[in-house]
Amino acid sequence: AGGSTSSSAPAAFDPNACQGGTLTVLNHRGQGNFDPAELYTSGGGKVPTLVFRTLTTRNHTTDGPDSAKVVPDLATDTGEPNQDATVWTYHLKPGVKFEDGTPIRSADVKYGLERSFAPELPGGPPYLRDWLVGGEAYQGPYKGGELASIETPDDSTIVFKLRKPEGDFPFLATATQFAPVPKDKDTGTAYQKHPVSSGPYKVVSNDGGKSIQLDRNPNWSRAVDDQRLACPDRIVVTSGLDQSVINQRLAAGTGDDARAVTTDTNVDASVLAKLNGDAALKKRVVTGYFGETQYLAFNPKVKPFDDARVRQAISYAIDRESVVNAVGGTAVAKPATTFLPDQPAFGYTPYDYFPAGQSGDPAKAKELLAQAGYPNGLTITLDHSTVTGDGSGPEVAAAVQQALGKAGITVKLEGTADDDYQTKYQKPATEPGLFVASWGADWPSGGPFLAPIFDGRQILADGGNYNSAQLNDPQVNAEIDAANKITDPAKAAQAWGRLDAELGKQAYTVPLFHPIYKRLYGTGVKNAYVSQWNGLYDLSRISVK
Amino acid sequence: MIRFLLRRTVSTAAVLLVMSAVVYLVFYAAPHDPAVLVCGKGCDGTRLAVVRHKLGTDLPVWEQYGNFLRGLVAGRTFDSGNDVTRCAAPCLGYSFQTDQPVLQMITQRIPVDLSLTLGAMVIWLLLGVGTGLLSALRRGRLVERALTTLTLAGMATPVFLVGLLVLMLFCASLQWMPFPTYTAFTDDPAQWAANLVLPWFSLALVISAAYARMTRSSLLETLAEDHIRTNRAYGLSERRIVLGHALRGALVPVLTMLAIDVGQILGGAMLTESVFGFDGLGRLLVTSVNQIDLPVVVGATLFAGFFVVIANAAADLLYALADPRVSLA
Amino acid sequence: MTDRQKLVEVTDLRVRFASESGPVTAVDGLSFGLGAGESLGLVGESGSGKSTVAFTLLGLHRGSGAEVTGTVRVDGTDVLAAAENELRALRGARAAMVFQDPLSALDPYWAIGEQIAEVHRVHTGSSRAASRRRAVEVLDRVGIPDAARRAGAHPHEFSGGMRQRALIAMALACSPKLLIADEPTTALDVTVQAQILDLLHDLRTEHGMALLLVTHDLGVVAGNTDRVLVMRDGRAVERGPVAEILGTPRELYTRELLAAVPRLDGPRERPAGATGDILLSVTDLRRHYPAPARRSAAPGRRALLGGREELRAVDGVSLDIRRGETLGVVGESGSGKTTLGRLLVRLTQPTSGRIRFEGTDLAQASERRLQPFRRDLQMVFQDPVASLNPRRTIGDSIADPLRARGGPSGPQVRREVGELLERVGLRPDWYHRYPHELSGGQRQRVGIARALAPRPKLIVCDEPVSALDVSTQAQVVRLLSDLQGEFGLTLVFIAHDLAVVRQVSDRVAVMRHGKIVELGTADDVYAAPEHPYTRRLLAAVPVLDPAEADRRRAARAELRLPEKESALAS
Amino acid sequence: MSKALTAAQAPGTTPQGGAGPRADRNQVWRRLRADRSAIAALAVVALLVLTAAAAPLVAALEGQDPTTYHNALIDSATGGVPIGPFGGASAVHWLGVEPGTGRDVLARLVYGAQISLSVSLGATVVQIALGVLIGLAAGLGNRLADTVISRSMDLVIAFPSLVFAVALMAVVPSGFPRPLLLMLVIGVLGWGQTARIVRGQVLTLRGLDYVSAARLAGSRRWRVARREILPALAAPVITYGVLQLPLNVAQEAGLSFLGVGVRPPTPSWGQMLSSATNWFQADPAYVLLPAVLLFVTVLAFTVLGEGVRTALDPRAESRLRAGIERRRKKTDAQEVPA
Ligand SMILES: Nc1ncnc2c1ncn2[C@@H]1O[C@H](COP(=O)(O)OP(=O)(O)OP(=O)(O)O)[C@@H](O)[C@H]1O
Ligand SMILES: Nc1ncnc2c1ncn2[C@@H]1O[C@H](COP(=O)(O)OP(=O)(O)OP(=O)(O)O)[C@@H](O)[C@H]1O
Ligand SMILES: [Mg+2]
Ligand SMILES: [Mg+2]
Repeated sequence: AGGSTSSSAPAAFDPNACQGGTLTVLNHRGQGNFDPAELYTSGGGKVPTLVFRTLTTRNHTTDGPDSAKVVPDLATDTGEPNQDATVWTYHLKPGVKFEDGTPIRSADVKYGLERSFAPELPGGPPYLRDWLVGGEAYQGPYKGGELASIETPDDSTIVFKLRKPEGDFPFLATATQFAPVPKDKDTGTAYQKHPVSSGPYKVVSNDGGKSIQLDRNPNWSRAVDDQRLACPDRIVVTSGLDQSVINQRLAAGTGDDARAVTTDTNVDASVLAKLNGDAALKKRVVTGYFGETQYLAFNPKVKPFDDARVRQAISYAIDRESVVNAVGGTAVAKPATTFLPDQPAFGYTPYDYFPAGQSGDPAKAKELLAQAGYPNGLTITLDHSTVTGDGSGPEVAAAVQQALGKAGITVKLEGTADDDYQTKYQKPATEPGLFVASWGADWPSGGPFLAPIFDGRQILADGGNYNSAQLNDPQVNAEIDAANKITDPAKAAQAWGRLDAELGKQAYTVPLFHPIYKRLYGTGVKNAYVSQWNGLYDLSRISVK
Repeated sequence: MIRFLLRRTVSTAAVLLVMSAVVYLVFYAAPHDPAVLVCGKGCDGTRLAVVRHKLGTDLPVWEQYGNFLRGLVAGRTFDSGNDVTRCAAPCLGYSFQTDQPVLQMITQRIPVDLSLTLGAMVIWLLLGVGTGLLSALRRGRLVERALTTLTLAGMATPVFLVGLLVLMLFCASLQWMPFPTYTAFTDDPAQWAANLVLPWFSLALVISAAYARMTRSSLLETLAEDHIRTNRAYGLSERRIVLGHALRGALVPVLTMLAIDVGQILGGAMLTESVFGFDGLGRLLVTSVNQIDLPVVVGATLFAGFFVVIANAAADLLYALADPRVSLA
Repeated sequence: MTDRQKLVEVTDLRVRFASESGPVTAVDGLSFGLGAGESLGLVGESGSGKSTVAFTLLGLHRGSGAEVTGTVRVDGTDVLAAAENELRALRGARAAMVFQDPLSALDPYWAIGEQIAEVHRVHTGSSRAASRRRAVEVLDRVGIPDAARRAGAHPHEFSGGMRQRALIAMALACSPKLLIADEPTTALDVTVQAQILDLLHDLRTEHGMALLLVTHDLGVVAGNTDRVLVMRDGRAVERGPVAEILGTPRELYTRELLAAVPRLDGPRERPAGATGDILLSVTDLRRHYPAPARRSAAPGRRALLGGREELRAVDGVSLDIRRGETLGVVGESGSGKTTLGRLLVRLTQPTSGRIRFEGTDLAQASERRLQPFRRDLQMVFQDPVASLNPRRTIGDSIADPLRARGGPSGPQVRREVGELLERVGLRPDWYHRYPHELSGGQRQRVGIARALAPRPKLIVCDEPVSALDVSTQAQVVRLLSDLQGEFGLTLVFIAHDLAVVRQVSDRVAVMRHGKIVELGTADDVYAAPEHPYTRRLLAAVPVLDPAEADRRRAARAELRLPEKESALAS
Repeated sequence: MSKALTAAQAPGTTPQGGAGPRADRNQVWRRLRADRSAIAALAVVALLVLTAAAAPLVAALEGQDPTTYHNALIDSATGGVPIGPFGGASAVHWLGVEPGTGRDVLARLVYGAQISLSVSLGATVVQIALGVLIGLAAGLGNRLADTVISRSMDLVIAFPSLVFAVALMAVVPSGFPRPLLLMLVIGVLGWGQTARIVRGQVLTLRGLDYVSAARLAGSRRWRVARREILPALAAPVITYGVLQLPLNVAQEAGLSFLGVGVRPPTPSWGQMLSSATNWFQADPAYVLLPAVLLFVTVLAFTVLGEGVRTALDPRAESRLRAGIERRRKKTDAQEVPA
């Protein structure tokens, strides 16, 4: 494990002499629940990956396009599929241990997975329930016994039987649900207070995810883990901080803040303004991309959005420059015309069917509206969250409102508190006609990006629905199935890209922008390079010595 | 005295009871379903039902409230998967969203607000009463004008702005002190104080103006009392009159105000806590309201209300102690 | 200057205040002197400038924006010119002042002994302990029993008389040469007033202090001063030895003043007792209040349980009131007179007992059931200021009962009000005047007009004249008795001034501690009081004849001796 | 409660205690006029109100409106900071433009004044109206009513209102006009203190002789309340109301900070202040302007309040000169809040 000599990493970094010190993570949002069954993270997460090892993981060791690739973690390889990718087999590496020294067995991985089916431990991604045979009915180990479709023929082998072909299974196996959990240590919902570590750090204290302290796990070693360096002796996560305060603390870098990073806060104007004059500061800012799209979602079940011309008119009228400015400018957001993020791993295929230019094409929009029977404009409602700074908030909504106004569309804004907002738009019965939404990649592939949004079989009536267009097109469904079968990521990417370009014509969404991650780190932080999987420096590789 | 305490206890209980009922009602009336959020992506009907059951939101509102009340007196048990959690007698409920007993979440945060309140109180009393004293006696002098303007500016500026301003000024620009992070008093008293200085001052600045005004008008009122005239007629110096005789009477109404303020801040100074990133009751309240974590909302509201009610009772008690004419009835 | 310099020398004193309606000349060229050990009474009607003079002697006008000219010399200090600290050395040490209202003149937060000790320490610089000893000493001197212990009490734990004594003790603390007493007894009832005046007298004769006694009550000066100065509108009207002024006044004004003073031996307005059937009859009437919440009336009442005990404001009163008669009610302050009066007209609900009015028991009647009886039972309130809404015209206030009665139209009401105003001696076109535009006596007339408006059967007059000047007092008393004849009214006349009650009443009830201790015809009660308390009350009434006053003082001293304790505690 | 004292009171004295001084309008106005700082404050308040009312005019004068984005005037690369000194102030945009959007600051300030002033004034009116009504009911009702109402006052005072407001906002249908809602929420959650003051006053007033006299005259309870008690409450209530106002402005800002203020694109000072928190360093002008305006408003209302209080109470200043003053009667009913 050499790590790359990335441009942002100081040349003198020596992985063998990097150990020691305390790394502070200054965050705005809390980590939330720390149960591997309940976490919803991409690639094992930023902090969780320090505690939970999974069958596979994202490539931690580099910062190029390779960092968007899956690599083995607990397993010896990224998985052996059968012919049609419905059966996946993994073997555990020898010598892997829990924090208490007991060896990790395939049964522990199976148990961890089974736990994630328990409704008592909700919150994890839905794929397993959808993919595994019997998954949709299984109620977890507490009430439902064992899940037959996960087999553990021996202590180091684990076999998954899927309902349908899923070429992306190795990606899914990076999720924390694939972390081993020793059955005799499971305390149900209380497990999150002290999950048993399989990674380089163990949880010493965890205050409801608000502040977490991790110390080195003595039963972990680099000998059995080629992905993580685990340089600091201790990692302290402090959350609940004001975002401008985080930036100021990182920029000032006094005391412990010199050895601090953030995993959730972009630089703001006060830092950006200083960058050009301050080379040293500029060096401490890293830029990355996470596969994410902010967009306007239409619900064609609501008039007038059933009319494609109205949707197109809005697409033409949109002023992406204003939207980008509203969320922090070109440094942190890139105008988007495609639904898929503009990275090869997703199968990015450029298109712009309703060219709005930089600041919208109100004339064209008016023309379309007139065709649709609204020569005098119309009044619509745009729903948004009331949380500022996360791209779905009032600032974006107001920018959209302003732009559409030029095209004769009067927009009434309807803000809802964040959680209520999600509840509202994730339920077909309450879903608004037009709202600000965002979708982030569960892993860098087109599948988890397009399927939840456009797969007709993923329309969920009771909530948690993301198919906001409520599109159930057999042809689209079939194309999704076909792409899912492909186990070669490169080929799969092409298929997804094609599908996205096709769907784009329907104007079910108006892509607004792809966020750019621009993060500051403390003066005493070394080896901070950016992963293309999650757009961020990797805590398991950072050194503070 | 005993009667007073008894009566106060009963009325406090009644107030808190109604308060919790109101919170339940308001949250019940709101169109949100925490289960959907907890359940996450791709949650189907049956799973949702289980989650609702776990959160206890599947019950009608009066049953939820009844369970809550029963828990208060008799304790409750919660099923947490393969474990059963017992929540002992004054059970304020259990937050399934954070998997913690509500009481514990609250008691953990009380030291923060206690520290915040006590220190800030000292400062705002000094600043407020001092300014009030000066403006009653030395009207128009430079110091008085400066202090009055300062306190008024404090009052006019929302605390989140004051807080951020001092942070940017003292921690970022001047770098006179590190950014505050809460340190428990028991861990390191010096650090505790150092970290709290800025929050104390921001909070105090916002509050002092009211005290300045109250002290001033109350002092003027007292100075016009007949017994002050007696003091003058007996040759006491002005200093002695003000400090020895007038101020004491003047501060009695300030006491009532103090009680309400202290009670309210003890129950959570959400804006100050937000700005300084302190985990107190106020933030707990805001977070839980946003997450619709009803047990926590109810618990935190009750505590906040409890502090105010108790502080009020304390004020009456102090009132009786401070003013020999008043007896508790 | 002569070799024997006067203690107080005031020459051509003029004091002007700026007020909203232009400058007010409160004192207008007044000159007088006072030698060591002498005593001077300053009398005059309200607003004549008495207090202003007293205040200027100690330079207390400073900072009030008053414009003062002339010279004021007190024990060698030129008060008007002296520096602040020079004045402070005078105040309280060589010249001390006793104020009128003993409750508000003492700091409620400080123990009484401490307040006195502070004054002593400030002026003598003695030690804390020594000052405290001195405080106890002077408290003892003014007759506070168990002074060492009671020095630790707070003002509210003292009765009115005791507080006034404490104030005098404070004045004595530094053995001043001059004592200025500004209406030292106005707030007290007769028995206590007599005690205080006796005390002042004793102190003066013992210590040779000079005394400046300010009062509007001519009876008070009679027994307590050598000389009298009568003031009016800031000027001296007449001055001379007390016996001369009170005996053979030269000035018309002084004569008027004297004539208006009600006397125990003066003519009675109602020579014959009227008889009629029983109009109102109360039986075993009680009104209890849940303990003295704030001001405990007597010391040591703050029990651990916050005063479980009840305050029996009216404690088992039985009484018949006959149609057409005037029933006088006398008694010391706090004896329950007002409460009884309010019970009779059912402004207050009795705790128990019966109130039969023309055959109906009103004791527990609801407000609605009372409605038809409201007009029959009226009340004239003690305080003419507080009994009129300052924000409404007097006509409006008087019209209230007429309007509530329903029926009459606007002009009709207006006319009736006009008639009533006229009847009480006011001008009918004053309908639109506000209370503040009237004098005290005029306001009291408005109160009477309002009580008359609904043509009541019974009017309870609660101390209708005690807030008024003697001259106004006489007018109002006469008015009431005229009206009684004219309207066939029944009156309950409450007062603490025995002379006034005697003047107007057919029968008199003497109240004490919520009970009626004596009830009889006015002649009987005044001529041959049965109850010792009644006797004490009568003995305490100040008289205008200085010689008689001395005699009475001696009699009081005798009467008091065995009862000293209890009298002080009340 | 209050008991008529026996002692003589000289006629001509102003009535004291609960009765309060006679609030003759001309007299009050005359006294207020004599108070130079109060007049200055009044002028400022008038100016503010006028400017708010004439917001469209002011904006038109400048040639701007509060909602148009000017992307060309901000530097997108550095987060949307206005180009040019002092927040991009220019002859076109007199007070510069808003960072992130380029909207005109002056236009937003004057339009924001509309919301901020009307919300805070409206909320104050609601608070006072509720407080007076409820306080009256408590003070005049029977023991039971008083107890129940007093406890609800405790309740309202004890409620963490800011958070409760957040929750309440979610319950109310979205069609409801936001400024009105804000006004109601702040008002409805804030009447406790006023009610408590009013109740205390009423308890004092209730014992006054002139109120008793009105009862004897056969007036019904409501009439007594309206004619005898309400007018006497005017002075303390007006005084308290004026002091409450700035607090309500701050409350609106607090709600904006918590994300439940006015809806975009409507500007309010609170909204501007809370969005300004991120621009301390990058664009200080943007923070300064609403803050200064808020300060001026609060200062003006405070000074005005002080002036009104003094003007309503002729004793206030003269009492300072404690020298010669008539013996005052004090109704000893300083209510201890139970
Ligand atoms: N501080 C003041 N400002 C304005 N006028 C005043 C002031 N003090 C007293 N006066 C006026 O001066 C006159 C004399 O007042 P003073 O108090 O000396 O009368 P008094 O004889 O003591 O009356 P009373 O018997 O009522 O006490 C009155 O007209 C009064 O209104
Ligand atoms: N509303 C009340 N609540 C409690 N105590 C009261 C109330 N009204 C009167 N009292 C008490 O009842 C007692 C009798 O009072 P009341 O006013 O009837 O006496 P009074 O004889 O009229 O005295 P005064 O001569 O001073 O007017 C006093 O001790 C008084 O404090
Ligand atoms: Mg006087
Ligand atoms: Mg009385």
